[in-house]
Amino acid sequence: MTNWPILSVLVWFPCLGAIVVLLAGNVRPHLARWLTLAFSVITFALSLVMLTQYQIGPGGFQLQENLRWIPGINTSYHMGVDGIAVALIVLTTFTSILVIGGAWQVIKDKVHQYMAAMLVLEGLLIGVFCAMDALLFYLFFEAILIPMFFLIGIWGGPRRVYATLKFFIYTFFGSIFFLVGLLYMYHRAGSFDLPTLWAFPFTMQEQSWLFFSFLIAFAVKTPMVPAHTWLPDAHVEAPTGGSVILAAIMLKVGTYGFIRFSLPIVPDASQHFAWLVILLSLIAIIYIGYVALVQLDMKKLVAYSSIAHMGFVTLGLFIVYMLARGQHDVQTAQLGVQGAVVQMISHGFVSGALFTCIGVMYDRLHTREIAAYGGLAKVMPWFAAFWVLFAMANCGLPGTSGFVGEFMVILSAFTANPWIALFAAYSLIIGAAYTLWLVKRIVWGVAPSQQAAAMPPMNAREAWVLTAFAVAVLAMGVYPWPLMHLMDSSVAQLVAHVMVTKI
Amino acid sequence: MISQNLLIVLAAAPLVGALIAGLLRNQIGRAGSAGIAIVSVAVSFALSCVVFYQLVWGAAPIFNHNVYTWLEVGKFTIGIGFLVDRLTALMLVVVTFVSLMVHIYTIGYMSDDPGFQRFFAYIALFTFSMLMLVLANNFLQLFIGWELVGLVSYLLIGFWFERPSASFAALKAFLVNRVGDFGFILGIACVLYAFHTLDYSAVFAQAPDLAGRTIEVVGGHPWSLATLICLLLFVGACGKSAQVPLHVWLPDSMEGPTPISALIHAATMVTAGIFMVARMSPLYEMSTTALSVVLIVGATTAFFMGLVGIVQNDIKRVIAYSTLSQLGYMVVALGVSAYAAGIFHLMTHAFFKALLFLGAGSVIVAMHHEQDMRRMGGLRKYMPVTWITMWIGSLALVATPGFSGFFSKDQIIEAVGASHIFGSTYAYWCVLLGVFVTALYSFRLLYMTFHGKERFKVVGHGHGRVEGGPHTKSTSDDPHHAHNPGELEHPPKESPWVITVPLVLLAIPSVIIGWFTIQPLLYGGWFGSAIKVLPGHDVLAHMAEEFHGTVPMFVHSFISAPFWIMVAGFAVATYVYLFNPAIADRAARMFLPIFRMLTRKYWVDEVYYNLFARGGVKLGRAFWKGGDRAVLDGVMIDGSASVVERSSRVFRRLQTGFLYHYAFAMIVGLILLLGGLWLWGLR
Amino acid sequence: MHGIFQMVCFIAFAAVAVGAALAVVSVKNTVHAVLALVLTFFSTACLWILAEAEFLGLALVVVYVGAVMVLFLFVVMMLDIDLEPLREGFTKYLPVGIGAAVIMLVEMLGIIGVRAFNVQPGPNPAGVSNVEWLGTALFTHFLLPFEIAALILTVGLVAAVVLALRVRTFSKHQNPAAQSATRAAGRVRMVKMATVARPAPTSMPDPAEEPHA
Amino acid sequence: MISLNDLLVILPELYLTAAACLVLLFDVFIKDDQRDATHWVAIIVMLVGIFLVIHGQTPQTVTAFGGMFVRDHMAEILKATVLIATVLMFVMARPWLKDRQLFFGEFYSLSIFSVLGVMFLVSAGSLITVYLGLELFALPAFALVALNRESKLSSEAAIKFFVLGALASGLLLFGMSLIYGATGTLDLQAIFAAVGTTAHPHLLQFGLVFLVVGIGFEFGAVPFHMWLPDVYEGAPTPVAMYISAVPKLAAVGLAYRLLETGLGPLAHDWRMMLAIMAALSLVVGNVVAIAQANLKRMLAYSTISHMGFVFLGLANPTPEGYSSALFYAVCFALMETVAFGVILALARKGFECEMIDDLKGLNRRSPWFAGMMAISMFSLAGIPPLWGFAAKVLVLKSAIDGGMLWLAIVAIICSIIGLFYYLRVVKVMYFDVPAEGVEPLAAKSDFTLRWLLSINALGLIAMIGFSGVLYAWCQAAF
Amino acid sequence: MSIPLSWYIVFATVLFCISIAGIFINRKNVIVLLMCIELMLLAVNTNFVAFSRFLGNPSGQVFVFFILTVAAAESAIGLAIVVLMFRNRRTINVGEIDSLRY
Repeated sequence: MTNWPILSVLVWFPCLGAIVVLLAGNVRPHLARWLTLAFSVITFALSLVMLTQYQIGPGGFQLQENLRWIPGINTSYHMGVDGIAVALIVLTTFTSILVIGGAWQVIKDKVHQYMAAMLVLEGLLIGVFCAMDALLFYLFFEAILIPMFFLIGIWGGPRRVYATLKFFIYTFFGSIFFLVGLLYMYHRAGSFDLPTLWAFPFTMQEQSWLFFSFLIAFAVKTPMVPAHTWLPDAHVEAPTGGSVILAAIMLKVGTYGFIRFSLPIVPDASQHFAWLVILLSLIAIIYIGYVALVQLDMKKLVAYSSIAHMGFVTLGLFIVYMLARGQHDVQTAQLGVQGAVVQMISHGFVSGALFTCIGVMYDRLHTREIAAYGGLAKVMPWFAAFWVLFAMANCGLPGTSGFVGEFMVILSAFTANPWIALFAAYSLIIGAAYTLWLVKRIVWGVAPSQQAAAMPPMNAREAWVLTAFAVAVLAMGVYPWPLMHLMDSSVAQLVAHVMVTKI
Repeated sequence: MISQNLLIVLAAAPLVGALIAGLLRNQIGRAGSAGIAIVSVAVSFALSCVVFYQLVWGAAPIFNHNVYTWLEVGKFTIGIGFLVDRLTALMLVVVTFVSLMVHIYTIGYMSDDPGFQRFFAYIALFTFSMLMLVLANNFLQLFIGWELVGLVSYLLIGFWFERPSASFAALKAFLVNRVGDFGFILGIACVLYAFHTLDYSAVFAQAPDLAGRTIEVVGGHPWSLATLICLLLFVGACGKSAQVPLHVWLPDSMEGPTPISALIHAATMVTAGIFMVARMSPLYEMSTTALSVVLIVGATTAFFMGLVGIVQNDIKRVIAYSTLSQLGYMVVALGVSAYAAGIFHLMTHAFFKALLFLGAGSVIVAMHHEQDMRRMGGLRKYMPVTWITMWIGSLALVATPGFSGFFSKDQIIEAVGASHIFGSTYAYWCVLLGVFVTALYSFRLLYMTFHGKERFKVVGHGHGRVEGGPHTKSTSDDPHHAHNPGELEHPPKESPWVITVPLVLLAIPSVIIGWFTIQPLLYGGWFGSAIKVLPGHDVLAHMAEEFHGTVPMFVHSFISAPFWIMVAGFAVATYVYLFNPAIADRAARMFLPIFRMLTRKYWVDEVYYNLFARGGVKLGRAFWKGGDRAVLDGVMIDGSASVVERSSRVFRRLQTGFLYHYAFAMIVGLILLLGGLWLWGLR
Repeated sequence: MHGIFQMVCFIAFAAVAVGAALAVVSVKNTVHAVLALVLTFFSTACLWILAEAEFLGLALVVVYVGAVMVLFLFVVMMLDIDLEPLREGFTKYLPVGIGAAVIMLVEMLGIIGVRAFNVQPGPNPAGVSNVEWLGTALFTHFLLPFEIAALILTVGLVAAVVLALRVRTFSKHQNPAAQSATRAAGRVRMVKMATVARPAPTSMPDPAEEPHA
Repeated sequence: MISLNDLLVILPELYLTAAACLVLLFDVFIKDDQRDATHWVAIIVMLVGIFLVIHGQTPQTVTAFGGMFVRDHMAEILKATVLIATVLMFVMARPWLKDRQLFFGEFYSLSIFSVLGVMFLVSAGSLITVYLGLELFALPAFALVALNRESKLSSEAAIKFFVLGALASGLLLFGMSLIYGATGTLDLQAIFAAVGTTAHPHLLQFGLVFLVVGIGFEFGAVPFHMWLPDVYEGAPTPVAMYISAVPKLAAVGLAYRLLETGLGPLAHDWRMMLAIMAALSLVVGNVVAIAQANLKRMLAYSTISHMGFVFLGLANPTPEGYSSALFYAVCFALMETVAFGVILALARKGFECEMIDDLKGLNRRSPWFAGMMAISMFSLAGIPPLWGFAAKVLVLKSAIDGGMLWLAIVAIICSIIGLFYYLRVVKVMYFDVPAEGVEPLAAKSDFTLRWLLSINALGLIAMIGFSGVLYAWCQAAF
Repeated sequence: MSIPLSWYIVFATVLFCISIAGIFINRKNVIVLLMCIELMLLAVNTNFVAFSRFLGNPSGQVFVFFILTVAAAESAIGLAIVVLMFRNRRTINVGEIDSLRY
């Protein structure tokens, strides 16, 4: 163990980088790019250092930092990570590098601002995963909106203003109720410190209200049906990098919130209303699957598929009660939670990769219409190979990361209730249908136009970014054990905590 | 003792081959790709033989170890590992052998296709996937292999991706397979529920405990857990082995290059379902209901899909329907607990059906990628090797006594006859009539292709052959395809050695393998613990009492019903298709409804397409436009925003700009506060 | 007897004051309104004196009637106001206004509970005149407010001067920057005159006739 | 009897009184083209005032002049903030005033007098000092609003402000008279003591309503808010900036002095009234702001809604509630200075950067100022990690602690609505391109303005980290 | 027996209500508004005087003294603003002062 506050460094180093990049100014875009890359690579290296410092065996929250922040309301700058957070932080730093690489020459206007926004976003996202104080969590949770708002609004597509306002207000709508919930908890427990709140015995009625305040916030962020309509718009209008970050990491913030708040703080209400979340998750899987099927815009399609995939995460998290409490099957409950977390990480890679792919295509033809493309396999064979790989990962093919989480969740869902598993497993069909139909239309067949037939091949930068994604996707699919091992004790502790009723 | 490293090399060699052939395809060139793929598969084949030898004659114990941990949750782990028993070993040999043959054959078949290297990468990858499936020692790995072979199948069916029909067929195949996998994964989940483990050995050890265990899926109706598991798993088998009602993808999969049809859609992948059920025999034995379902589905497929084969004109489709029908036979065998018979038929079928497909491929190459049998005829004089090997394959297929197919299929029919479980009578009639049907379409194919008049013209442009089949719509701008169907640029000729050698090599086992394998496989308890049959179901044990060796069986067959039915089929086919083709048309007209039903494949495709594909799209559009756009976005999001905006426009009017209104507002506020105080607040 | 006389006086002055106050808000002519206000002040001053607040009563007359009201009159007369349109809408809103006023009155009287204050005045501080009484308080206890009030008066002075002074004698300056920033185009419009009469005037404007921008 | 000690207690006020007169006189002897000297003198005067206020702070409450004047921690915080806000206004106003030939010395002296009024007001220990402080604040403010004598809007705003302000102070006075009648004293602490024993509780409650109305007016809470948008729009921008920041701080002091120090035992009554006003302010302010095209007017409605938030804190009559309200008011004042500072910085001769559409494409032309404005907008909207967030959390917390969960929910729903217009400003600056033919505006590079504005804006970010310190101060004040 | 306090209070209240009604009934000119304000202050002062008298406490009357002072300053500023407005707009009609609205 070292004494230096590595988590704070992880959070604030990118933010510092953002300032440096901003100072680099608009006149030297290349300097801004390289600086940003350097900062993000160093951040990634730092996150690996953190990974090594994290001791897997004991689990729990490690590398804690605790500084007084607003003593008047008992809130502090309390950071700490468990296995789940470590995994998500590494995902964040890794993806950030790829996003920055992906935007290298694509962003031509106000490069320094774009890069700064990305770095700030990275820092804030890491902050979300580190926070062990409810208010601090909320601070990062909300602050994410600002850089994202600019990313979509400045560098986005034609309807970017509508999309970004919708995104901002929608998510703000959700989280503000969360804030009230937090304040209410403080009112009762007298602290914002998460460990205190985890231990605090809220009554059932309180838990119910708190549960819904959490649910609104995280359901919007995740997003769950019916609070999902901001996502397709935001994705469609966002620049590639924005989409990638949004899909790969920001959505996880919502489900991470479930893990940190809903499950441990209000376990009894969560148990009581688990049916609701499960129902919404299943609706997300099936309803959204059908909606994704008929999209004409690639990004929209992938965005909808993200919603469906996040349905697995919420499903995996909330069947834990049926298993752990209903059937006292801790093992399978852990399987479900573990599956949900794995799905979060996997979806980060897969959706990030898919959006990167779409970005590569968009840079060439400047349209996201599915109908404008075709015959990629002939025009850009290597790129098509990546496409197929990520598409397969998206529909959960074994050997890719997309499979692992879904598999675990379905498995544990069956034990909870076969019908849940039945509907969840329907994603095998509908997910394959929309993904592969997309692949059929754009990868196979022939190019529909001269321009589509003359798209230049991938350049080295694109190839590297996609390769990195591909390696991640495959590595996680072939050998997911290290990841699971990393999170296992934390998940076990979570499930153990969840099993104990508070009332 | 089987070494783990040996197994790793065995399994991984094709993967390495695939990766090299695929990723370095431009660096190592066509020859390099083909070479590396073939070498890698050859290594696998050799090692498979070693394993087979060690296990069968070397008295090596069953190998069951994990290579690495794949999943860890608490104390619950699932690994990637190998289970090698005799069932595995047999499958290994069959798979790698057929695969090797197909690899070699491919050199000739795909010789001038631009996707040559890609093709090798795919088939090597397929071999790897199939080996993973076969070698699995747990359900997870089984499922991984199961889906991976599906992936490669998808890629290969859509190999000629510029053809719309190919990419459509690929999509269809994958989706239908996914329906099967849907059931399969639920079955695995159910296994986990029942046993808290996914390890074969642990599950099978606990399998007897299943008896009497129930699960309440629908409230108040306890279902037998064993039945549920078996049926769910069987859904997967239906998908992969193309059993009714999930058979629709297999005929369409003929859009892929012919070697693929031989390797994947005849010999190996489609038999994965059979293998799986055989592997799960300890579970299936626990549920008679499930076995009945398996039996009925298999019998239905065996007969009715065979019927469709009679009216097909595409040479590959005929064989495809034949495959469906033969898979039905295997499933029937499983249904009557004659797992060994199923596996036996799987093996023989692998050889002769691969042979038939490769033969058909040879014909297609010769016909410049013409597949319609109505434009063939009289080919025997152009390509004798193909002609003879095709005959051998067909004879094996129709169960001519002495050929490999005879031993396997005859035993299945007998086993069905011996069985007494629910549906066995229906199944018996199906398999029996199926023999007639098989003979009919098999000989029809031979006659239409190799005998009779030549129904093609040689025009002779002098151009080389190009990639893509005749119904390539997308490449119609290509001048090579400008000529009419049925016209060839130069006369057909026998295929090169890389094609004929595999034909010959496959023809040999097609003829002889039954002679010396039936005894051990079916009656010798050869599979040992790999296949478990409850004494009550054990029809093979029953039959064993009447089995006195291959020669008596051969002799006896000439007085058995299947033989004469086959002969009848042969006679009808010979008369109709060789001597009096007009009768066929007349019959078609006479039984028009039936004929149409068969040509339209019982309208299953149409129903599925309209119900699921179009219906799904319609449903999706309704959800999207009605749900997301109208209700959620339109009413709730934009609606509330516009309400706020409108009320903003109304409320701002309160600020009239007149001082007296401002003062009045203040006074009204004062009055209201005073009134409120007066009404509620006074103490 | 003395008390009854006081009561009669109170009622009389109060009635005059209220009547005059009503006149202030209702008469048409502003000058009349100012005069009515003067009357109100007078009557009220008398009421204050009845309450033995002699100093304030007199101060009211001196300060208000003498100074403030004169200021009002001065302004009213200085501003040459057209009276006619000012009456518009008066009767239209009258019921609303009266209604609100009456409701307020009822509420106020209702809540205060007038009967509760049917009390008699306490004794005057013995031997101290109202002025002395007031003065002592003002310059001892209320010294700080007194100073603040002085500040307020200063502010009133300064503010009134700043606002109302028409021409700041000491601010008759030119802005050289503004002067040098002017350009000819802003001042002079060059118009090109046709030297010969055109045979057919067209509706199309001659671009040359466009002002230089 | 007064002693030297009394004078020491009011030293900052005493100093500022002298300084105001000094500035007034100084300006008389200054030539027009040397008016910058007045500017700098005024700023120095204010800085010294800040020093005196902060340096002279005492841990315990000190009274002077027989309880007329109270110097406590709350007063010190408010005074310091008011002075800081005024310094900011002075600095940011100069270019604007110069461009419009409004660069008078009286601007400074009147402002200082007004500030002085606020200082007396927040330190008031008696109804008389409350009233006089209020008037000393208000009268110069009326004049300042009318400062631009050629402007029709300016004089219209002034007359509205004046009439309504006078009406409000009349109502306040009426309430004071009733309270005096009920308790027999003007001293706030004495009133507090007398509330329990009074023979006329109804009179007291009745007076309370009038006081609340007066307070509501000072805050600009609905329905006593009508003056606010018109004054913001009509007043010269620096004055609007002053009006947006200073009276709110004064009002917090006013409310605390009258309601808590004086009528604390009636908290049950007045907190409901404040809550109702808070709810109305939140709804009306946020909803109406959406439809505004004028930036200053939009800020006015946003101010109304923010006053609702301050009431959220006040409606919980505990030290926590007051401290959160104080915190909010301080924070709000410093957020408003940024918003108005950018407006001032962007205005040029003959061009007021008043309409929201004037900001179109600001990020292209002047990214730094766009950034400042964005910070202030996000802060006003209460988005972390900006200071406004901390303030919002604190008031919401105290509302919930005070058992007014419903009010907190109204507040958050309204803040969602409020997000629309804050984001619209950001959207216009960052996502829109200027209309064809519109002359692009570039921020003028007045050195002090630019730097002070930057410090102010960046402070909004930095303060989230130091919220604990400030909140501790605010807590210590009650 | 002397004049009871309640009479003064009623009188002051009536005066107060008249003045307030005057403010918002008035559609005439701004000066009348200023006069109404003076009227209102008069009512307040009456209250203070009466209470002071009946409580025997000088503070109320001192307050009145200050109110009178302030009111004078206030009307000076008010009238200055009115004059200013008249110069700018040539009208002091309250019904015409609505440039700032909505």
